[in-house]
Amino acid sequence: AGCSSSTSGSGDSASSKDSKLPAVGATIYKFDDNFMSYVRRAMETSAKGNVNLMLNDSQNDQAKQIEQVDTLIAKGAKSLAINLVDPKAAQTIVDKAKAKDIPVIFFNKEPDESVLQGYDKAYYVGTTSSESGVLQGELIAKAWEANKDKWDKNHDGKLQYVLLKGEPGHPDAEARTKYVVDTVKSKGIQVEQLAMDTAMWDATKATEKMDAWVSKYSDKIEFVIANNDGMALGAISSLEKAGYFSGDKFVPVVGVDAIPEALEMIEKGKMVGTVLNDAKNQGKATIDLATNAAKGKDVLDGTEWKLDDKKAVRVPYVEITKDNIQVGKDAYK
Amino acid sequence: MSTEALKKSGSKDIQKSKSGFSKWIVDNVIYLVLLLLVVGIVVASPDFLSMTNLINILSQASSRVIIALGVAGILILAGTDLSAGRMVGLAAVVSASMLQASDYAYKMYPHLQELPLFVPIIIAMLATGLISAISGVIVAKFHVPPFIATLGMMIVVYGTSSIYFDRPPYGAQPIGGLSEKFTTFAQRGIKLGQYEFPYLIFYAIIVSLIIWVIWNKTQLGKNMYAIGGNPEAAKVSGVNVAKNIIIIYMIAGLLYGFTGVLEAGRVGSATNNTGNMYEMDAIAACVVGGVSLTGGIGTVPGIVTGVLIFQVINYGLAFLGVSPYIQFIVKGLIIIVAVAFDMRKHAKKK
Amino acid sequence: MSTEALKKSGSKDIQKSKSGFSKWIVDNVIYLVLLLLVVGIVVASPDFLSMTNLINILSQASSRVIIALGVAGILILAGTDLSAGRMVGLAAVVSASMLQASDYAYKMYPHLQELPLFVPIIIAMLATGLISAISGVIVAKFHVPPFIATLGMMIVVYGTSSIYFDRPPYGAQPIGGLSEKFTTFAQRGIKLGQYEFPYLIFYAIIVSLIIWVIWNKTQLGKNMYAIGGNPEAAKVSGVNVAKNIIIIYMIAGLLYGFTGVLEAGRVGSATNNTGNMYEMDAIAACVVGGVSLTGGIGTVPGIVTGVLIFQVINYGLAFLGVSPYIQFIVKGLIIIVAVAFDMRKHAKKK
Amino acid sequence: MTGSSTANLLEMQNITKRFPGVLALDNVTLKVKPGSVHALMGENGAGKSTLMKCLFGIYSMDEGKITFNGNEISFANSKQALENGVSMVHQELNQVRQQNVMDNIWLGRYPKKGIFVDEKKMYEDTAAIFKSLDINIDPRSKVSSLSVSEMQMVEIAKAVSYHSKIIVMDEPTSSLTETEVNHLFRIIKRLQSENVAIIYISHKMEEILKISDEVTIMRDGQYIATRSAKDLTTDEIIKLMVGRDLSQRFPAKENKPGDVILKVSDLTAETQPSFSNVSFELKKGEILGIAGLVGSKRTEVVEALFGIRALKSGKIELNGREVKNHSPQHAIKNGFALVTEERRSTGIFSDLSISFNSIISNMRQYKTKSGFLSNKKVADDTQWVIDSMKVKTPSQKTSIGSLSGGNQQKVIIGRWLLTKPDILLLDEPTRGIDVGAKFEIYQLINQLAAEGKGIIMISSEMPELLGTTDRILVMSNGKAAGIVDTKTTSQEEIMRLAALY
Ligand SMILES: Nc1ncnc2c1ncn2[C@@H]1O[C@H](COP(=O)(O)OP(=O)(O)OP(=O)(O)O)[C@@H](O)[C@H]1O
Ligand SMILES: Nc1ncnc2c1ncn2[C@@H]1O[C@H](COP(=O)(O)OP(=O)(O)OP(=O)(O)O)[C@@H](O)[C@H]1O
Ligand SMILES: OC[C@H]1O[C@@H](O)[C@H](O)[C@@H](O)[C@H]1O
Ligand SMILES: [Mg+2]
Ligand SMILES: [Mg+2]
Repeated sequence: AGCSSSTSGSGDSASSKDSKLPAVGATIYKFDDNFMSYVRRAMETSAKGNVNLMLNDSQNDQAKQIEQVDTLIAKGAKSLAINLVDPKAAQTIVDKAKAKDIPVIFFNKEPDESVLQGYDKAYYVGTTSSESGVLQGELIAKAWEANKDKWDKNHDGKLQYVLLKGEPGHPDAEARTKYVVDTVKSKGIQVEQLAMDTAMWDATKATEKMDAWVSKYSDKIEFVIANNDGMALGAISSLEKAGYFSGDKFVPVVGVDAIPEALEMIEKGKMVGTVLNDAKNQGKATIDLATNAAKGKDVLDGTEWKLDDKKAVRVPYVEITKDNIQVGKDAYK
Repeated sequence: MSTEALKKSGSKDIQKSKSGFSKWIVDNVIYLVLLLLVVGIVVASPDFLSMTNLINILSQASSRVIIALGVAGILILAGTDLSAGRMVGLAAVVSASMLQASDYAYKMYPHLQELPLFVPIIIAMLATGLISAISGVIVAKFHVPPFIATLGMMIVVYGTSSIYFDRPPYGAQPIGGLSEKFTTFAQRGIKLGQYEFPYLIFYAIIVSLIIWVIWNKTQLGKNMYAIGGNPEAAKVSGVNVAKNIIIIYMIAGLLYGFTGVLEAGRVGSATNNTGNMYEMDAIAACVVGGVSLTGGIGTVPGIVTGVLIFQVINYGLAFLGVSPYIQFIVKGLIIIVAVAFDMRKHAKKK
Repeated sequence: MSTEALKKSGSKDIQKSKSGFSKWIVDNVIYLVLLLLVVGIVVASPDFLSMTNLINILSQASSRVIIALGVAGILILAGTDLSAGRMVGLAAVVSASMLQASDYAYKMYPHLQELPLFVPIIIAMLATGLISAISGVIVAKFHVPPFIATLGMMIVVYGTSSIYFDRPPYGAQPIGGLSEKFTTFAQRGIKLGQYEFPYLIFYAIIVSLIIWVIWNKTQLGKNMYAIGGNPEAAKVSGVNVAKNIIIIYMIAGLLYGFTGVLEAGRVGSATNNTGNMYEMDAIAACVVGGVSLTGGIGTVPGIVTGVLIFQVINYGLAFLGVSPYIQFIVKGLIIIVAVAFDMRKHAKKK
Repeated sequence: MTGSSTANLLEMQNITKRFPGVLALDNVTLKVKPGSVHALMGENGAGKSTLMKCLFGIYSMDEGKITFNGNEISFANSKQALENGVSMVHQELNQVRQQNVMDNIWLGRYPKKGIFVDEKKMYEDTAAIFKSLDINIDPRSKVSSLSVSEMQMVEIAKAVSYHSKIIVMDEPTSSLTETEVNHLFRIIKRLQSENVAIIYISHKMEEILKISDEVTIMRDGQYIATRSAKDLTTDEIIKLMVGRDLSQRFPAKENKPGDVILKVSDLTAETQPSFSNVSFELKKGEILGIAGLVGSKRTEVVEALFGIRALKSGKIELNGREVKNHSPQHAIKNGFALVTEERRSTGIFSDLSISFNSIISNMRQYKTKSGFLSNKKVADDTQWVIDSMKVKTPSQKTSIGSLSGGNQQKVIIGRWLLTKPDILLLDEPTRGIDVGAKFEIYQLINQLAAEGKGIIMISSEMPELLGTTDRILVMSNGKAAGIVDTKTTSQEEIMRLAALY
């Protein structure tokens, strides 16, 4: 079964045959990122028959991505679809594209506005990094208000939380960490941070940090906030070991990404909620714009997408709880 | 000079026992380091001293002990293994994909029956055992330096497990929804009074014992030390150097495979990034535990202690709530200082 | 066999020239590997053969050559350096933070005047030079194995650059908005006809020349080879082993610093993750380029070729449009095979 | 120790040096006159090298006083020693093999032109030194391409090139041939005429008596005596060294060669230049010596017999049956054993215990039915090696690297005897070993031959070959120049054959 993926893993082998089609050069910041793998799939689906999509894996290394852009330009890409590793590096890519008059569609990670304004053929498709934090915060606030009497174990009216952070310096990790707490506070809920530590997006590391926190704070922990679902799952596995989620021992856990495993946990009541990034539409919009650009048409030509004043097509995040779990599941259809 | 002359010397006994004791200290400094670390953390936070923390640390150390023992065999051969972490990832992905609960909605093999636990475990271990044996062949027969052979293998294995992992219908999603017998195997334990001692700890103890026996009581073990100590001499002494190297790599691969299975089960899911960089921690723990990177030297208790030192640092700093960045700095410094002390045992007295 | 005996042998000239040629091939197999790779890619895709691709490959190889030459000095000492990548990151963050355009909105130092280009470059290089010299002291004076000393340093440096990077007013944000003179320095080049040859290439050439001179024409260089080849011999011949080790580490640090500056400028931004794992590629390129991990052996042209081989593989596979996961597998295999061929030069024929 | 102390160039007084668990030097005294050759003698492990390393700044002594040239000194490192007129030829070859000859000679003191090393001066100076010493080696050739004896000569030239007032030579002749030894002696005489003092360490009695003015003898880390060489005989030296009489150098032969067990015909190595068309026979209970100049490929012949070196053609018959040893494992199975020439690089496992070093070739014997090794059998066999080889060691667990060379060699021989070989190949088995140990090893060889084993022994020491063997195969430039009967041959005949091709 593994073999079939070698072609579907990259739209590229198809590309060499379709060399009459206009070429779109694309970079994904990290190929096996669980969310980006969906965006990629949506891109491949949309690209089929329309453009020759050349996909690259930037392996979470901005320098590598810059080099891939050079390669794509050398290979004659008519437009670029760039999922930045590091959003501040957008200018360098724009400079390269501008020199050859190639349009650039940034997607998923947003460059500074000034960069988009500085090149008439630069656009953005995606969300705002902060939005996932905001939505996660709203989700927490709603759930807390509804269950305060049970969940505020020490009845001090304050929400005592531990936070599992992604890789320090990663724009998503930074934004989520900041906005989730800000949002909860902005809803008038008092919070107290018991512990925060990085688990580098990694479930195993999350389990181990959680082991230590459970041992140290035990029932003082009233909420577990994770920058992504992977770490949330890791935390759950530690909590289960400590006897949570059986009987009436419970602590609410939230994540971001809405990966299938997390949906399952939400259904089982072991997770309170997560935030879905709409992969399908991000991928589709990216290819729609890039295709038009490659063909020299107006980027919105024949599509229903709209640009906001920042030359961006916004694909919203959706918060997922047990109530709208089907929305999450549909994303994997 | 000789022992005779020593016997002649008057105050020989005192001298001997004194140098004996200080030598003992110097030779066993890593155990002291471990002790000091624990004492340091306890002083900073007295509630560190609890059974729960002890169990946590031991169980976290367990899978690391197993991978470290695999890596250690190769280090003792004067080799190295950069592919260990990626092998763990491969085994994690393979075993998890075959051990998803039958009612889980996002199964990688939707039509796969639930298999007996041991089948996927064996498959995963055979896969990594075989791949690692190939590394061994590359090292032993084609004389590629282990650094390069295993670096190349690391990249190949990562590519392979990514292809296995990232494919329709669900793409690069963590492989979760593991069957209960799997999570029980890796997450549960033996209840003794109010505490549950995870099976993991027992797996680690059993593996350590087996490896101890192999290293100390079998021809393979002796040959391993001989090859690591002086490969030319080993060859002349009639050791089949290539064969033994390949077997040691294969054993390492089996251990990586087992580690991968445990990691998937322990965390409850697996991705192609599971195990990434574990080899670095494993090698470092081995060196802290007294394994010589130039080969020929290393003991099971030393390695276990090395792993424990790392785990006490990791767990202790998180427990103390040290800020993440400072954790990095402190951890780096402790490693250097611990080994600097340990090095005094090799310091040639001038 | 002694030279006398050789002189005695009758058909010496023919024999010599014959074995001379095949020996030449064997000794220079890496250059052939490079050639073969290029030929292979060209056969697969004839339009690979273009000036643009050549320039791209050379400029991509440039900063990698510089870090590789730093690492290589330490490898020749029979050491290793795992901290190189994190040092690159530190220098990138430090230099970028001091070279943001004066009108950029999110400056780390809002009130900092625009500095002359060389000031931040020097500061960044001094920082990494100093830190690397400390690694050298730990290795030379405290006899900590280089693997551990630099592993510890890698972690410490990452913590340090994270602290530097992640702070008010903007927190852990990539440092962007670099001043134009900085990006010009790292991104522009010399126009010759229709092509622009990036300055990067010239920096790499200049650094290579300087290092070549140091290694081959100065006492420091000869001492480096001697210490790597036989530290005891160096010591009893009156070489100040510790001092020379520390200087070589310091030079490596300066080169990492320069690489970091170039990376920041080339990418147009820097984060604490810049340079992560660069040391692995650098060490691998050195080994492919003929540097011996057991010390004492390595040449500048070999290392440059090693880096080029890696870059041709990376660029070529991407250019051919090989699927990313398959790229890993192919890359891993090429590394192993290339080195396996190269190893025949050391194969003792018996 | 008469004569005013001012006449001495070097005085080392009451030197004591301890290593963990070992008192290596116990109150040792050494006085050396300017322009004299002062021999330092003692059994393996007597402390000769340690004493010299204390002088040279490699070790720091625990107690004692060193006066050199009228000043009290204590060198902190070798650099200071070299700068102050003391240089040393080390017992273990200390060279950077990857570099060339002149890089090695000037290591630590390269001539400079500005900031660069002055390669031209380096070449010329090296060439000049070699010329003055009559050494014929290209200063630009890589050390790794030199023969062991050439490396040794380079080391000697290097020591001379410091223009020191005193040169320590720690077993400089261990891998030199007769002619090269004479060459070295000419160099020493010249240095002496320039008022340079030499401290000369060697186990070769003839050399000592021939070259030295005074002899200091050590035993077990202690100073025994200093005598004028004129007043000494070999027997007296031996007596002082071992503390008892050792009336003859070679034990009486008791072996009786029987039928042919090994027949070697027309052996030619695969990779040339090497040996070609070598034929000989070995009888049961016979000791067959192999003589030849260094580089005459004696080592390669025994390596080929043992399966380490590939053959192009030829036939090896054991007890009338052809055997093909493709690897040491095959060879061992067929009853061969090889004690290699380079103990450090192909013999010992330096960090590992004596026990480990004893049993490594014989592992199969210790497997119990369960497949594990039997501790008891291992311990018994180790003890057998220690007892029957008379290995001086504190325990079975001691690492072999901390034993003296002679004791290491005994363990290696013991290792091979445990495999109960029919054919024992010995390559320079007594190199660097003191008289007492040598005698024991000769006895052993004799006894093994008497038990019916076939023994082949390569040696560069003519008296040894003449004193122990039954017949001698003389190699010359890769060819068998002839086989002589030990009882009827002479040194001259062997020399003539060795130079035949
Ligand atoms: N670095 C060391 N550490 C521990 N013991 C040592 C060390 N160097 C020497 N010894 C011990 O000191 C004693 C004297 O050794 P030394 O090498 O000086 O003997 P030697 O007279 O030179 O012998 P040989 O003739 O074999 O060279 C021996 O018992 C040896 O094992
Ligand atoms: N072609 C060669 N290149 C480099 N070194 C060599 C070469 N041939 C021989 N040597 C080395 O020179 C030394 C002499 O060995 P060789 O086998 O030629 O002569 P030998 O008569 O066996 O010497 P010995 O008397 O020392 O046993 C050995 O250490 C060997 O490794
Ligand atoms: O960089 C890796 C991270 O990227 C985030 O966008 C995602 O939410 C995380 O789950 C993790 O994959
Ligand atoms: Mg509360
Ligand atoms: Mg000695």
